[in-house]
Order: sequence, then C-alpha cells, then structure tokens
Amino acid sequence: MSFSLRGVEFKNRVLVASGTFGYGDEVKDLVDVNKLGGIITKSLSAKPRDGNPPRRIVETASGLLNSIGLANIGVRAFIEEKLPYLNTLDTVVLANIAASSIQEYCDVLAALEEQQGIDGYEINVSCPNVKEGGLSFGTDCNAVKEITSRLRPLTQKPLIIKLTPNVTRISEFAQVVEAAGGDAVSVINTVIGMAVDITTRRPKLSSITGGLSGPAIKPIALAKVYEVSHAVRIPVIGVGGISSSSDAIEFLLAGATAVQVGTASFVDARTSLEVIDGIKKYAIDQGIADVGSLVGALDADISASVLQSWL
Amino acid sequence: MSFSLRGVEFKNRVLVASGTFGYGDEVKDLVDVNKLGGIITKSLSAKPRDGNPPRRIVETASGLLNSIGLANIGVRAFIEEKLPYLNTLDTVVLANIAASSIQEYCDVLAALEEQQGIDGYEINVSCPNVKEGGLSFGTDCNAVKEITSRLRPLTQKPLIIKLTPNVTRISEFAQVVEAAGGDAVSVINTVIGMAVDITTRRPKLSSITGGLSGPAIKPIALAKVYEVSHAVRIPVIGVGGISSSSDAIEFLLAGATAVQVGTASFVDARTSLEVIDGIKKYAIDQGIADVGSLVGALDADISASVLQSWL
Amino acid sequence: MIQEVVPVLSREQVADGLFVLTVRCSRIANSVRGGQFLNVRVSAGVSTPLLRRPFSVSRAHDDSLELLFNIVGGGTRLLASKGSGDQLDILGPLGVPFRADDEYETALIVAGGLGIAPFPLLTEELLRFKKNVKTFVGARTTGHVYVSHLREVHIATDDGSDGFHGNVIQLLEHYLKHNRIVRPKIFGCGPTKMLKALSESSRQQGIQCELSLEGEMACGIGICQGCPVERVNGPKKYALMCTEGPTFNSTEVVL
Amino acid sequence: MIQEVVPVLSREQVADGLFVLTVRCSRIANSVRGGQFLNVRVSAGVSTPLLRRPFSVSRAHDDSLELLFNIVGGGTRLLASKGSGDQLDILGPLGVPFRADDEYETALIVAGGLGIAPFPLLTEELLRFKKNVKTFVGARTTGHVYVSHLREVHIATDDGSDGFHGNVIQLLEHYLKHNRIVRPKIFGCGPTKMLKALSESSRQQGIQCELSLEGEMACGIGICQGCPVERVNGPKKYALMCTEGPTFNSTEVVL
Ligand SMILES: Cc1cc2nc3c(=O)[nH]c(=O)nc-3n(C[C@H](O)[C@H](O)[C@H](O)COP(=O)(O)OP(=O)(O)OC[C@H]3O[C@@H](n4cnc5c(N)ncnc54)[C@H](O)[C@@H]3O)c2cc1C
Ligand SMILES: Cc1cc2nc3c(=O)[nH]c(=O)nc-3n(C[C@H](O)[C@H](O)[C@H](O)COP(=O)(O)OP(=O)(O)OC[C@H]3O[C@@H](n4cnc5c(N)ncnc54)[C@H](O)[C@@H]3O)c2cc1C
Ligand SMILES: Cc1cc2nc3c(=O)[nH]c(=O)nc-3n(C[C@H](O)[C@H](O)[C@H](O)COP(=O)(O)O)c2cc1C
Ligand SMILES: Cc1cc2nc3c(=O)[nH]c(=O)nc-3n(C[C@H](O)[C@H](O)[C@H](O)COP(=O)(O)O)c2cc1C
Ligand code: FES
Ligand code: FES
Repeated sequence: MSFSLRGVEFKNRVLVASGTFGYGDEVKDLVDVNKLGGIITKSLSAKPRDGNPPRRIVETASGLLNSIGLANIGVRAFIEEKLPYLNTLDTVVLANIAASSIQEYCDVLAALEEQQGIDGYEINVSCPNVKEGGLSFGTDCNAVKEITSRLRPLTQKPLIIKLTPNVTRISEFAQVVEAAGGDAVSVINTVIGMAVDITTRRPKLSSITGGLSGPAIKPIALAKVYEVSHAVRIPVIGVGGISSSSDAIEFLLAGATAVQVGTASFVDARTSLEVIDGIKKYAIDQGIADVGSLVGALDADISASVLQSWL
Repeated sequence: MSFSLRGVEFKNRVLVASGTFGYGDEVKDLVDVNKLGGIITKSLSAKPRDGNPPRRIVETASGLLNSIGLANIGVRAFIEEKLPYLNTLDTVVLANIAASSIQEYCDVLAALEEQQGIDGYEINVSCPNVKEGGLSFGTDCNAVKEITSRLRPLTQKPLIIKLTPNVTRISEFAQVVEAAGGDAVSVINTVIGMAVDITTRRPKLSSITGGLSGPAIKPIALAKVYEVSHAVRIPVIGVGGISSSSDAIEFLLAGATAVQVGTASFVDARTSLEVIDGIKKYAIDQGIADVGSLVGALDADISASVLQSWL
Repeated sequence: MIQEVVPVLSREQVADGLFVLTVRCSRIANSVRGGQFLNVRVSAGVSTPLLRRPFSVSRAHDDSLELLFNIVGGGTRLLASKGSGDQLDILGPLGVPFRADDEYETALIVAGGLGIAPFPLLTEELLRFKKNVKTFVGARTTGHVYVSHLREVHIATDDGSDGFHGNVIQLLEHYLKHNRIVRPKIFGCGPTKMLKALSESSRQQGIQCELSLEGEMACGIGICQGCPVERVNGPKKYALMCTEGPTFNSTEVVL
Repeated sequence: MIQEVVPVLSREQVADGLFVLTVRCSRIANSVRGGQFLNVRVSAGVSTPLLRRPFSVSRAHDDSLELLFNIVGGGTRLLASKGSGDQLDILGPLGVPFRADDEYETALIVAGGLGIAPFPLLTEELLRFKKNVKTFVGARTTGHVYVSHLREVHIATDDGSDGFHGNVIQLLEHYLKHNRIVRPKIFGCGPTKMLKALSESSRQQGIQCELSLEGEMACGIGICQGCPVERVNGPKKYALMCTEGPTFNSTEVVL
C-alpha cells in the first residue's frame, strides 16, 4: 500500500483532501487519523482570510457546490495553533498553500519551512492572481510554471501542484510542473459551477459561481487523471468524487499513484479509512501482492482516447 | 413564451437536444412534438456513421456518460427517410451537423439547404478535426471561427454553433462565433469523462473517455451559460442537465434565451412538455407577463463572479 | 408503446434474492409478447439511479404484468423495496418478441440464471401455437433455482446441488445426445458468455436458435443509440438491442 | 461527538406534515442538551441527497432521541419514510447548547413554525434549573400547531384559526405589554426573518435573547467552513454556525 515521494514515505495511498478535513484535529473523535496515508491541510494564506459571505454551500445532484473563499486562519495561527497537534501524528502532513501573488506563495512556504512537522507542500493554484486582474493562476500555464520554479529552490520536501480541471488541456499544465521541478500533481480541484434560486432570482452562492465537487465530478476527474498520467512521468494524485474503495481503484488504474478523499469526508468522516480497507480487500481478492502494481494498469489502447472521440 | 431567431419563430423556449430525441418520429406515440419549441436532430454527417463499438453508455452519479461516436444515418438517408415526417410537424426543426473536416460541414449544410423543412442549423463542433490529427474543432478557437465563417454565406437560416465546455474560456469561442456571423450559441455539449471497470481493469466505454451529461453537469452548464451570456450579444441556448422547469428557469435567469432538454428525455420522453408547462405556471405565479423578461434577469453583481473566486 | 404510471399489486420473494413484482397495466398486458420488455423508472424525482431499467415481462394476465428480477445494484434494490400501494412509471411493451410461430415443432428453452425471466410468457404462447416445450435451466446452486410456469424442466447447477452437475449448455448437449428431437428450435436467454456458448453449440448441431440479449440501455426506444449489437453482416454494422432486439437469431449477431 | 448507526424505534405523524422520529442512542441521549443537533445521513449508499441533514434534538429519554421535522425537500421526504426496523447513521451531539442556567428567572421561549423543535428538550432543562417557562408558538394555521412537552403555551396563527391572530412576535409583545415578567430571557428559534424581528424586538425591550439559527451545513463539525454567520464585531468576521452555534446571543450576530 505504501509509496514514497522525494523520500517521504506514505503508509498507504489514501490521503484526505485540502479543505475537507480541516487541520486534522476537528475529527479526532471520529477517525484514527494515524491510519491515513496523509493529511493535506486546508489551504493556508499569508494572512488569515474571512472567506466569502454566506451562502457558501449548495447541494446539487450528487454534488456539492462551494464558495468558501478559502477562509483560513493564516499561516501564523496555523503554526501556533494547529501544527503542534499535527506534529503528534504518525502520518504524512502536507501543507496546502493558497495565495494571490507568487510572492505570497513563496512567503507562506518559507514560513512553513522554518517549522518542524510539515512533510511537504501542495500548492493550490486555483486562486486569483491579483496582478492579472484576478485571473486564476491555475488557468495560465506560465503562471503555473513560474509558481513551481519559484517554489522549487525553497524546499527539499515534496512539492505537489494541485491542478484545476477548468482548462482545455490539463496535461500541458502537468508538463510545465514536471519541467519546473514539481514532484507530483494533484488532479483535480473543483469544477466551476453555479446554481440559481428561482424564487429570489439570485445566485445561490454569494460569489455567483463556485467549485463543484463530489460524486457528480468523478467521471471528469478520472478522465483528467488519465490524460495527465499519460503526459508526465511524475506521480499523479487523483482527487474528485471518490467515496468508496472502488472509486479509488478506478483512479489507481487510470494512472493515479495515490488518491485523496474530499467531499465524501463530510458525508462520513471515516470514508478514507473505509477506502484504505477496501483497497486492501480488493488486492487480496484479486491476488495482487503490491497495490502499486495497479497504478496505471488500465488495459486500454490509448489510441481510442480523448482526442479521437466524437461527443 | 415565444422567441425568434433570424426571423424564425419558436413557439416556446424549450427545445429537445441533439442526439436525445432521435429524428422526432421515434417518440411520437409518447409526446406531442408539435408542442415543443423546436426539435434538434441527431448530428448528421455526410456519410452514415456506424458509431463506436459497445459499450457506449455508462450511468454515473446523477449522470450519463456516452460515447455513441455520432452513429447516424447520414444526411442522404435523413433527407429521404426522416425529413418527410419532420416536414409534417408544426414546430421548428433544426438540423444538427457533425463533420471531420470543414468541407464536410459545408457539404452537409449545402445538401440540407436544397431541401424544404429545415428551419435552421446547429453545428456540433465537438468533433475530431482529421487534418489536425483528431484534435477537436471545438477546442480550437480558429477552427470554430473558420467553421462559422465558411458556413455563414451558405445559408440565410439561423446558424447556431454548439460549444463544448471542455475549454478554458468558453466565452472566447462564443465571441468568435458572434464575430463570424453566427446567430446564436448552444451551451453546452457534454463534458469529457471516464469510468473504469475495476474487475476487468478496462475502461467501461470502448472509446475510453466519453461525454458526461445529465443532472450531474447542470451546475457546470449554468456557469458556462452565465459566462457566455455576459460576453456576447447573440442569444445563448442553454443545455446541460435540465430535467425540470425550475432547472430551465435557472438557465433563463442566468442568460439563456431558450433551453434544450437532453438526457432527461431518456428518463421521461415527456420532460420537455413538463418543462414548458412548468415555466408557464411559474410565470403566472410570479406575475410575469413575458417569459422573455426572465432572460438574464439574474439579480447579481457580476464583479463577484468566476474569475474572482478562490476554489 | 405506452408510458404509464401503474400501481404495484404485490412483490414476492420467490427464491434466494429473486423477486416477482406484479403491476397492474391492462394495456400492456393485452398486447405484450414473450421476449418483450419494459423500461421501468425505479426512482421517481431523484437522479440516482438516473436511467430507467429494462426488465423482461415474465408473465401477463388479464390486466397485470409480472417482472422477475434479482438485486444486482441500486436500481434493482429500489425496485425490490416496492410493494402494494406504490406506483411505478413503466414504458412498454418494447423490443421485438421471440418468433414463437416459426417452422419447427419443439421449442428448447435454455435459460441461465435470471435468463428464465422472459420464458413463462413465451411458454404460454408456445403452447398456444401447439409447440412442444422443453426447458433447460442453469443456476449456480439449488437456492437460486426458480422454475414456476415453465414446461418439462431440466435443471443444471454449477455445484451439482440440484439436477445435472454442470452448466446448462452441457445439460442441453447431454439431453440432445440421448433424445431425438424432431425439428427443434432453441430459445436462449442468460449471461452473454452462456449465450455465446449456446450460439456455438446450436450452430454445431445445426439447430436454429434465437437469443434474448442483455446490455446497458438508456432510452429503450431507439433514440440514444446506446445499445449496439454487432451484426454478422448487413449494410449497418450495428443493430440496436432495444428496437431491433433484444431477441436476435443467433446467426445474425456477434456476441 | 459520536457517529453511530442507530435503530429507528418509531415514526409518527403528529400534525399536518409534521413528524416525530425516535431513534435509540443512549450515548447521545445521556449527554445532549437543548439547542444541540444531530447531523443525520438520510440516504445510505446513494449520492442523492448527498450531504447529511441537521436536525435539533427535540427530546431525549434514557436511551432514545426524538427528532421533530417536516418535509421540505428530498432529504426530509426520505427521513419521513423511515420507520421501526430501519437504521440511521447519526452524528452528534453537535453545536453549542442554549445557556439555560444564566442569570434570569423567566424563560420566554419563542418559536416560529418548526422552530419549536429544540424546545421540549430545553424546557426540561429549564425546569431542572427552576426557571419559569412561558412558551410562544407561531404557526401558519391551526393544523400546523404542535405544542407537546412545552410549558404555558401561547399560540399565534397567521390566519387566526388558533389563538392570537398575528405573528408570534406580535403575540410576545402583546403579552409583555400586559404582563410583568421579572428578569426574563428570550430563547428563539424559527425562520431567519422571524429571528431578525425577534432580535430587534428584544433589543428594544432590553431583554436578553438567545437564538438558534438555521442554514445550510455540509459537515456539521467545523471542517468545511460552509456555515458562516456574520458577527457583530470581533476579530473574526464570521462564526461557524455548526460549532460556534447554532445558538448565539442575539447581539453577537448579524442576521
Ligand atoms: C432487454 C433486457 C431485459 C432484461 N430483463 C431482466 C429481467 O427480466 N430480470 C432481471 O433481473 N434483469 C433483467 N435485465 C437486466 C436488468 O436490466 C439489470 O439487472 C438492471 O438494469 C440492473 O440495474 P441496477 O441499478 O440494479 O444495477 P446497476 O447498479 O446499474 O449495475 C449492477 C451490475 O449489473 C450490470 N448491469 C446493469 N445494467 C445491465 C443490463 N441492462 N444488462 C446486464 N447487466 C447490467 C452492471 O454492469 C453492473 O455490473 C434485462 C436487461 C435487458 C437489456
Ligand atoms: C442546526 C439546525 C437544526 C435544525 N433542526 C431542524 C429540526 O429540528 N427540524 C426540522 O424540520 N428542520 C431542522 N433544520 C432544517 C433542516 O436541516 C432542513 O429542513 C433539511 O436539511 C432540509 O433537507 P431536505 O433535503 O428535505 O431539503 P432540501 O431539498 O435540501 O431543501 C429544501 C428547502 O429547504 C431549504 N433548506 C435546506 N437545508 C436547510 C437548512 N439546513 N436550514 C434551512 N433551510 C434549509 C432549502 O434552501 C430549500 O429551500 C435544522 C437546521 C439546522 C441548521
Ligand atoms: C468545502 C470545500 C473546501 C475546499 N477547500 C479547498 C482548499 O482550501 N484548498 C484546495 O486546494 N482545495 C480545496 N477543496 C477542493 C478539494 O480538496 C478537492 O480537490 C475537490 O473537492 C474534489 O474532490 P472531492 O470531489 O472528493 O471533494 C475544497 C473542496 C470543498 C468541497
Ligand atoms: C446519448 C447522447 C447522444 C448525444 N448526441 C449528440 C449529437 O449527436 N450531437 C450533439 O451536438 N450533441 C449530442 N449530445 C449532447 C446533448 O445534445 C447535450 O448537449 C448534452 O447531453 C447536455 O445536455 P443534457 O445534460 O440535458 O443531456 C448527446 C448526448 C447524449 C447523452
Ligand atoms: S437504449 Fe437507446 S437506442 Fe437502445
Ligand atoms: S457545516 Fe461544515 S463548518 Fe459548519
């Protein structure tokens, strides 16, 4: 079940996704977090962020639309209030970083580098680039390249870039991350979506549009993981709609080295543990000694793929 | 309820989407098709297309993943076998055209122009451009522009381009359509997705990836309609996950001049009629004389929108 | 073809995980023929499961229809939770029925697992057409065997717990070796693997054979193009299972 | 906080569209306090509805809990279909309870519509703390009124079909004008509009007031940040309804 990334050992291939597991301490009554492959923190920015006004969440058909607006306590408070607890855990802790300028990404990472207990970084590039009038870094290949190459020299720990699906060819983004020295990519962040209240005639979310997650987007995430894993050699961490071990195995087969459980943790905080157990059971049932051998083991002829298909 | 496009009157704002209502004759026992705002045919290509091998459909969480491969009878057989029936109908008939070269788009449209009974065209650009190694026309702004400008002189009837959501900024595609003389855009075609059979370790679809439709994608479609309707002046026809009148009203408020019902017709062929009745009822309940006044009537400050949001 | 919201009259568990659901619908009951199916909306107003689910009509009475099914996923689980007092939105009768009234004398019905579903209705028709009917039923184990309303039943179980120890094709071949059947025709339904073997076996023995196929469907009425079956030859490469099947002559299709 | 799959003991319709669901769960029953809630998984194994649904604990017995709810959408419809023999995955007790043991003598409970839900449990506590309890309940019409396990109930209906003709705030103000209450404290729950009016009314009359708020929640345990409530002031702009509420002092929050 284990795998390693730039020398960091993950005890299994199931992590919990940023923003869906808090800072790990909120659920300790419910979940033995030490059993997880890793915890990815809520995105951290340089300063605390209040986040968006209500309404921030809307349930859609098999999905969750959110516009939290990256409400977070900021890197300083994280270090003081949350890191000590995370330090007591026997699992990999990845800090997720969000920012509105490249400098801010660097500052947050540098602040965390000074601390003990962070095993690596996941960079959320689905953030508005204030210099570019709020255009998302994540949809701009050059910005993603620059973020990766500016951060790379700042740390020897694993540097994972989390890609947005809201682009034409996500594999191009993965390729620039690879070229700039990123250790892995997480695929995918939420898909842009919207919901309208027909009674008030207003958008349901205060930010009009938000990010769609949950089972509804699983097929989309899987296609992106498949596309990316054929375009780069660095590991792909699959995320999007995973709520069961069979979902997770789909991602492994499609090319993910590991997976993250997101929205499903809201439905049942123990989902990630069930996914871990389910993968183990599948491996036994199928006579597989090494779960790693499932990664990318899809039996398919890529020539029948994405770009060929008529929609 | 009515609206018009380049002189063609639609009796209401609810059409049935291409590929989800056949050629109109298959469901005549179940649905009074004359009550529809319009029928959009299955995509027609120059030659008949067999379509993809099985398996072509997979149900996902609140969604349908398909890789029909544009199986269709071809424009000749359509003219001989299907058009006579469509000619008897008292509703707008739009022919949807698919092709693997720009010339093929032109040929099919020209062949249809010689016939009576076609009121306009919807162009499916989610097709592989054989010249470009199978890259989808729909993800290439220049290709969409060229398709529109090559087709425009060939007809005086409404020319609608159906856009794919699988791009970074769909509004740019709508803008080139507008500039090249397109009368409207349909937003959206299916979203690329995938599903894996973990027992056989093979993709569930023969084409590996396919197009996701149904309630799962409604939030995505709505966000795209909202984005496009703020970027162009030509009408936007909303499609994606509509299964009820309240869904349809969300699209109208977000900026759609009309809507299409797709996958929901498979669940209940009468959905489109229920949507029409439901919109009428909503208008009465809300004291709205003209359903057209709902179009784009969303009470929202666009500055809070897409590009600003942190995901 | 009609679409109607009909009352569920009863639901009964008739064998291990095997259910019979009876609904009232005289319009379909009066016209349906063996091999045809309904497309059933198992969830109303909810998007999971999204699509209708196809089920053979297993029996038809004056004004009611029986479906025979087992639980394999979310849709059938929901269906199994229905009972008297519930309603069901059904679409049917759909598909091409078995050609019961051909040139032959003895109908050899061959069913694997849930493949028995269409045969009680077909058997009634066959008897009306004065055919001899012999039925061969394969199941995993004895608890799964359900053979009501079938004629002259021969059973095979994979574990030998009931009848012949082996699969239903072996049972059929064994039977044909030891019995002379005049002008037979095979009617088969079951898992694709079994139908493939049955098709091959019938070809070798020179017996005509009609199969009812199974596979995913979205619309059930020929509009989605989602249910292709490869043809052996013919101008079109694929037939649609829902409108040109689900019954096919075994020589027509590639399984 | 625990998560447990518990048996449903009963479901009863107690008024027009109003249901009481009783589940067995001694661990929560022993510790829950008035104003706290459960996050309930109404659908198991299906993705619609996807999220848990929050419900106040309405009463607690030795080993059982009562929820009081009406059907407003898919989740509550599913919940209303549960009954004895079913199981329910619940998470709780969640949230900050009402501060029942403050400095005051008379508790004025003010509930609009389903806002009565948390008050039977609170009433028990209040009586334990030897408070006077007076209850003001507003409903649309008489069929919607359900006042079991409340104390000294005054009713207002919008249509005048029961009790005071008007809304519950008017009823309360009317009551306070005509009765001298010593050291009162208001406990309110109901639609946000009503709570806004109640907050304003209590401010004007100088009565301390605690409100239980309602709004969308995803996790219910402080991890999703999906349930912000604007604070009047303080270093953080928003409080989380699920972990810092759902009960708030009316002067703390902007409605
Ligand atoms: C013409 C026709 C007639 C049928 N008649 C009967 C019948 O009389 N009784 C009966 O029990 N079943 C019958 N089936 C199969 C039945 O439709 C499926 O079992 C049902 O759709 C499964 O739905 P689900 O939601 O429970 O399972 P899902 O969750 O959709 O799937 C569970 C498993 O079943 C497989 N499956 C799903 N749909 C089908 C399908 N259409 N055919 C084969 N495998 C499928 C899936 O691949 C998956 O492995 C028939 C199918 C067809 C096409
Ligand atoms: C702390 C708390 C305690 C609650 N206690 C109770 C209770 O004891 N009894 C009770 O009947 N209800 C209670 N509610 C409200 C209850 O959670 C909602 O009615 C329920 O979630 C609706 O689910 P649904 O799937 O039926 O409706 P949906 O289909 O989700 O929504 C139907 C309508 O209800 C609205 N709605 C959905 N969720 C909420 C919500 N959380 N709060 C307010 N409106 C909502 C939607 O905007 C929509 O208009 C409580 C809510 C909270 C936050
Ligand atoms: C409420 C919510 C908050 C999230 N917050 C963050 C975040 O702070 N940083 C981040 O990179 N991703 C965030 N995400 C995205 C998830 O980590 C994940 O990429 C996405 O939800 C898709 O996975 P899922 O479908 O399993 O939830 C958030 C998702 C949700 C639903
Ligand atoms: C089975 C199927 C076949 C389709 N065929 C076509 C097609 O031939 N041409 C086309 O432009 N769109 C086609 N579409 C896309 C639909 O017209 C529609 O854009 C899409 O499904 C989203 O809408 P929906 O969610 O309401 O289905 C097809 C969709 C489905 C599900
Ligand atoms: S199921 Fe739609 S065409 Fe057969
Ligand atoms: S509901 Fe998730 S933080 Fe409150």
